[in-house]
Amino acid sequence: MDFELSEEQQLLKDMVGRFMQDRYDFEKRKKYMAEPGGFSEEIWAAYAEQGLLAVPFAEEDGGIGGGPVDLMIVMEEMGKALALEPYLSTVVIGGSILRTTATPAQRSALAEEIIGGACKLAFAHSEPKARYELAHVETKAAKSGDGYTLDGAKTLVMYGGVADKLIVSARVSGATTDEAGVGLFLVDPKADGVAIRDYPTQDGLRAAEVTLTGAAAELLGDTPDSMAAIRQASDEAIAALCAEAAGALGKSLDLTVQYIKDREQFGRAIGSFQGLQFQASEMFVELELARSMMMYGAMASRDADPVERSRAVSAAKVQLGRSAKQLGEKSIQLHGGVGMTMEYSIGHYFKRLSIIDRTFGDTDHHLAQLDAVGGMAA
Amino acid sequence: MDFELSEEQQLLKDMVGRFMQDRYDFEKRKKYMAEPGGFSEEIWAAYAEQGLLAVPFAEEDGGIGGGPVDLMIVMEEMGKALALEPYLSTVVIGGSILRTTATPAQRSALAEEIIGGACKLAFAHSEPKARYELAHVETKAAKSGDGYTLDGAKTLVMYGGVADKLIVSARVSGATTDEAGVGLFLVDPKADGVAIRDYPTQDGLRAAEVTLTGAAAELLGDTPDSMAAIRQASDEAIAALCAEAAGALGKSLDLTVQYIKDREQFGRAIGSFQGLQFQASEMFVELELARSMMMYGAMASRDADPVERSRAVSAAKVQLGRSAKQLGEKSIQLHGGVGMTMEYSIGHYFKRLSIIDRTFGDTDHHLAQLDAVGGMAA
Amino acid sequence: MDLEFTAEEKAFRDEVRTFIRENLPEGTRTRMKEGRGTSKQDMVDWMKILADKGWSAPRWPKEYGGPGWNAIQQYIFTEEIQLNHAPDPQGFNISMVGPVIYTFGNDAQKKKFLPSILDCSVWWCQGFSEPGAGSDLASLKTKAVREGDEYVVNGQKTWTTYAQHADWIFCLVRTNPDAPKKQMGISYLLIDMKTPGITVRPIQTIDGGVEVNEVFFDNVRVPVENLVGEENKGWDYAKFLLGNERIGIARVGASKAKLRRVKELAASVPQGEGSLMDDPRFRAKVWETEVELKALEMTQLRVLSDIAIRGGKKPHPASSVLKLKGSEIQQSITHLLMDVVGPYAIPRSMGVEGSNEPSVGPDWADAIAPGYFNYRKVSIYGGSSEVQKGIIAKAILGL
Amino acid sequence: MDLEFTAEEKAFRDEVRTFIRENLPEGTRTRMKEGRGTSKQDMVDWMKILADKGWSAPRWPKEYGGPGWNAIQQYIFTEEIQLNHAPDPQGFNISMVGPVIYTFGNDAQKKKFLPSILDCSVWWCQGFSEPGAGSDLASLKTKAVREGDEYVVNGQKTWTTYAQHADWIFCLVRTNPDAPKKQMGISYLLIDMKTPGITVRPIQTIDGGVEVNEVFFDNVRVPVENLVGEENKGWDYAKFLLGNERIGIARVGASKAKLRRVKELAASVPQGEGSLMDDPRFRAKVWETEVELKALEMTQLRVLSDIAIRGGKKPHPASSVLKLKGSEIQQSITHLLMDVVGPYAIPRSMGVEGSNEPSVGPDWADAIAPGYFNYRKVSIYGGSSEVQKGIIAKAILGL
Repeated sequence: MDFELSEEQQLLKDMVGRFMQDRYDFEKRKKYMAEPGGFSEEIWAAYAEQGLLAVPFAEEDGGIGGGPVDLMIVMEEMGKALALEPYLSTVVIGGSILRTTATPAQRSALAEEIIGGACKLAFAHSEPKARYELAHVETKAAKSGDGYTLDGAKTLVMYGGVADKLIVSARVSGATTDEAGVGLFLVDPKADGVAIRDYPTQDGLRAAEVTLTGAAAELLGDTPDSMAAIRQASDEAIAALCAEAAGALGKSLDLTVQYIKDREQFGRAIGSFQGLQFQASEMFVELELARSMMMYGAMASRDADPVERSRAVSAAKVQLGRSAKQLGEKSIQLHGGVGMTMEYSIGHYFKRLSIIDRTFGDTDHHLAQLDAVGGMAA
Repeated sequence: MDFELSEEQQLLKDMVGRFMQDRYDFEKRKKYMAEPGGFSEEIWAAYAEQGLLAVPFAEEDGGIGGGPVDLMIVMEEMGKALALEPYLSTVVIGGSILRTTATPAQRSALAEEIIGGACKLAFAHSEPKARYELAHVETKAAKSGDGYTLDGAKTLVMYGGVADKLIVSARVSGATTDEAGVGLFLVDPKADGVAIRDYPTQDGLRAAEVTLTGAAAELLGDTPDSMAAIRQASDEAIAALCAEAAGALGKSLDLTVQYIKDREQFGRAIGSFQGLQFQASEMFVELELARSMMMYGAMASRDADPVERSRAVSAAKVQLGRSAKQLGEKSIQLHGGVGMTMEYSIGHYFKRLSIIDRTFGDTDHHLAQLDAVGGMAA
Repeated sequence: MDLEFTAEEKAFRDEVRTFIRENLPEGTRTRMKEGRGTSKQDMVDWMKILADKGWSAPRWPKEYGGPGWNAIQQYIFTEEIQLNHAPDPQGFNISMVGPVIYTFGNDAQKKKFLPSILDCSVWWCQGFSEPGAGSDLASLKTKAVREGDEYVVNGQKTWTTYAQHADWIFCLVRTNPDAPKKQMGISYLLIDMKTPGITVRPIQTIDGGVEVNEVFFDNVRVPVENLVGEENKGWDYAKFLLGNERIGIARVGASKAKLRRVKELAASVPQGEGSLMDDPRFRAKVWETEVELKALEMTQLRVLSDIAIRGGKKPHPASSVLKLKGSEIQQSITHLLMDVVGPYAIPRSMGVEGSNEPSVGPDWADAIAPGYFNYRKVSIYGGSSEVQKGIIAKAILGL
Repeated sequence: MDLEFTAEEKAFRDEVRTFIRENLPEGTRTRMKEGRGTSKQDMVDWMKILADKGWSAPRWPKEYGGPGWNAIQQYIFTEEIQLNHAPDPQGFNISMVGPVIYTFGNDAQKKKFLPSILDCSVWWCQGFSEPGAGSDLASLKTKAVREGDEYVVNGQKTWTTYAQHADWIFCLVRTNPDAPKKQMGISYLLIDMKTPGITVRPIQTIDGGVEVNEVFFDNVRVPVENLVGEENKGWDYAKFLLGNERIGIARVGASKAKLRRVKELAASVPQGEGSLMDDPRFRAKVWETEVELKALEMTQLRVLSDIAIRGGKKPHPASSVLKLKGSEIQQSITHLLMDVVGPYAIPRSMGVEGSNEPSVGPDWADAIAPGYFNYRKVSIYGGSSEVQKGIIAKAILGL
């Protein structure tokens, strides 16, 4: 039992923290958001240079062989800065799927491109009627020569509009919510039969609707039967989102505490009023519980037993959702009017936190997941 | 639309308020509790003298023809004093059942006795396996000559040990939870075949287990089919309990505010700390919501439509339960250590409130009742 | 005690309801129902319709163009407006500046301003808040210095709702910086927004829209005839305003309409074999909110009953609950809507300039997250929840 | 980072678990499980069993009779104690007075007191709190005036847990009333409860039991050799104690055991066709509590990991969460139990003197309501939740 970062992990944390501090303040972020893809290509290149895009990939594929705690570290620091780039889809989800599903040849080829910064991925999995059900896949894949062709519609594909490659789930057999018969495919977003509608999201990121009409696709791995891999990738994504949320929560508390220290009313700092101090303390409690569950989720997110893994990850998502609501809402309240404006950063944190809560299943969904497995079984 | 008390109601309120203040302070209450029946026979006689036992009975039966608001007024004042006497079972429930079920002859005979203070009633309805389901009646009634004999077990009969007459529900036909086939019977607690185990309750009141073994009984009314009357009586009892709870909540807040005004720590009244002030304000909000729903429940408790009536009464019980928990727990917290002792009155209020929440259905039960009728249908 | 309205009150309610249903433009109704807010034109059109009926100012006495309704009629009107997805009458005109002018203004002012206030052909905004003042409104710094027949105004206001729509602004300005208390020395000025020296800077809020603005005054010359009442007495007039809005503040009707919508939408969202409304845990959250809303409604009616009988001279203690709990409930409902919309909270299509693409997800989905963000304000503006708790602690509990 | 215990740690856990299961008397286990509290004899017997094994003082160093465990072993031991319904080692002996004596006491005191502290053959209680002091502990008034070789003690202590069981009391007393700060001038005295002039008055608590007492000192003569450390330095020794109990305070193991019981009992309570555990709304409440408890456990492990590595010299910021959130969770669980027991919360049979009637309702039911009432104390005693929030605001957030 050990909650300490290793020396390498501490170095990684310091490095990412410094990098984000130097390159990603609130004003710079606004500029990145205004760039064509909704993020900074320059920063993406710098991530590559710093080795951040190599974290989860195996050393044999040119990666640094990091585990979920390393990704947690990176995501937490990115959460503090509200980083915009498609790190989650490319590195976390992409890394997971390459590891679990791709053939060795696919893996080493893609890993090289990703690590070098030349390839951004989007994970085109959710479908309009799926809500949060992972196994709801209506998109069809049909064998066609060496490859496949796909037909269907994918929704809320994070950074689907800027990805160099799409990882698309599609069904070769079975009914809409069957576990069996779902494959993962690589699709060139510029290929014929791929239509992409790019749009902004509430938190200032980007997403896309992807429509596939006989689009050419390459199967990832050898068999189109990847629901287990999709569940694994989803759990890793959730753990990473929890870390991002914890980072955003930490920064939200810092900003709020600083604000109530500086802001004077009736001739004194409003942070000297006990009623506000108690609220700030309650925020701190939520933050520490969130951090604890971030770690728990990360450590469990590669557990070999899928039931235990999902149980832990769902619990983490529930806690982060709860903390995000409690701490986030208080952070706006304590800022008062300025918290309502786009000119202060706190509102941007609140919005990102609110959207993370709706990504890969909201609090109620993950409580239902826990219910299905009999709770925490403590 | 009018939330004002009539002149008579205001007089009633003042009268009961004054009476309780004079005769029912915390020290006196301890003495009453130590009397054999767990309440004061002298106070009961005084209630009779003041006309309080006559409130709901028709004028033709010697009563004063009061409605649910009058009972609400009395119960709220009794709640402020934590009155011990079996007013709920005798006057509120008894009054309801006599009105809805008894024959004119039974009604006028019993009303006279009750009003004069000579007859206390207990309502022996709940059964060990019923939890909060009103229609769960296993006790059997069999015709026997002019009357009936009863066999079964009743639980948690409030003041069953001191009652002069028991009103017992028993089934003449049908399965355990059928609506049809349940009659209400008068039973002499001293009759053969009636065994009573009297015990104290957590809030300092008394209750009893009643076992019936071929006990002689007189049918109330003409037909043994009184589930509708039982539901009506239960709704009136709930409305009255809500009023009692609102009274106890009001007094709890008063005691707490006074305590934090008087109590000094670190050289100042603890009530001057904003963190405590905010908690007291939140208690006030809970109190006002509780009072509002007390009125709503009372006004609706005689509604002719049983669905609308129960909907309103369940909503009132939910709000009172919620307020009791929030306000009650804070009242102990703000008192600190002394709130934990039997020597201060606040703990007695907290306990009574906690027990009221479990009487005639707890908060979860009444939420389920609302669920069954599609919520408030607002 | 009686929960029922009288037969006349019911008839009045039906009349109001019918009028709204028959006269509210469909586009406005839909935008209100879906929480998309209304345009300036929506409001102006609706105010014209109400004014033609004589209903645009429900609390005004007859002599100034109001309908002369009693407290219960006012309440019924407000409730029906909100239940039927109609906009409340433009508040700055009707609840704020109008009553101040007819109570404290001179005859010339009444004659000049009241008619166009009533039908909203002139749009007013409020210049009270200043940067850094927050809940401490009286610490305002905008100065007005008398020069001959004019005041010269310099300073800055903020949180000015719909300043971008406004033709006129009513302002609190400091006319005597040396007054012994900061509440003294404040005057109440009416200023034409077209006067040179006024600049409006929109503030984008976290819902993505622009409701509020900063308003800058740079040597703005205001004729002295635009002073309301006496110089340096403006704080009293403002306080009169602040106490003027108690019942409506709970927004029970609006919350009822929104909760209804929660249930309607949840029934349309598939979950498992059925819909989200088949989920007993979700339903329980809805019923709990409904009970709280009923408790708030009853509290509001208690206060109303008190006003109807005693004229509201002394505020009923329960009235202090209305804003605090009303805000909490409004916010809970916007969170329930987030639970309903689920992943389709994510896309932002509403308010994206130049976008005429269809909404991502169901039609109604794109207004939900902005609504949740926007409603954070209700516990901040108009006396924050902290201020409300302080008032209860001090004024009611005597702490 | 690694959630798993090492193989040695797991072996240790198994050893502890087996020992407890094999040696804890069945009656004690049942009373603990059902929340009925333990008698003095239960505790004394159990302490003897632990002491014989050398485990009665998990945190003590070997030289004073402790097992010399590291922080992780101490944690595992505590967790297993609580999970298996065993009483925690008698706290006043083991966590409070023992460490003060072996840290600040002289050799004679160590020799005289430590052995009987370890096996609880002498029962100690704590005389810190005084009437009216509350969270302001240092304002204590009980005086000790030196007369020759004795202190003469006069005053009153309150909230003295199990004073009725105690053979000795460790007290904070004021020896210098003229000290410049109230924290100065306090001394730490050990007093035999049989000394003439001591009176114990039980305080009945709202759960109906007697856990706490008032202790009166009327010219109680205490030999000076019973002074621990230096005169007027007692506050430092007390503070050392107060910082000494951080991990256990969250009571995660106890809450886990209790939540397990919630599920077990709910499955035995009929509702509709099935049991209360078939109610999805009830289950959701249980899962929410389980998640919070897991979050608390992880927080506790983070603090523990920090202590294991850095020796706990500087408290980990997250440690301040443990008491606050731990209390909240313990209280939620007692409320869940109230939801489980339902109407059978009402009868009072436990603790009614002279009663040997069977319990009304299920066997386990009569301890539920007293448990709910009793647990109100956990957010009051030992640094109330308000005090904890103040500490976080000031010491951690710098407000």
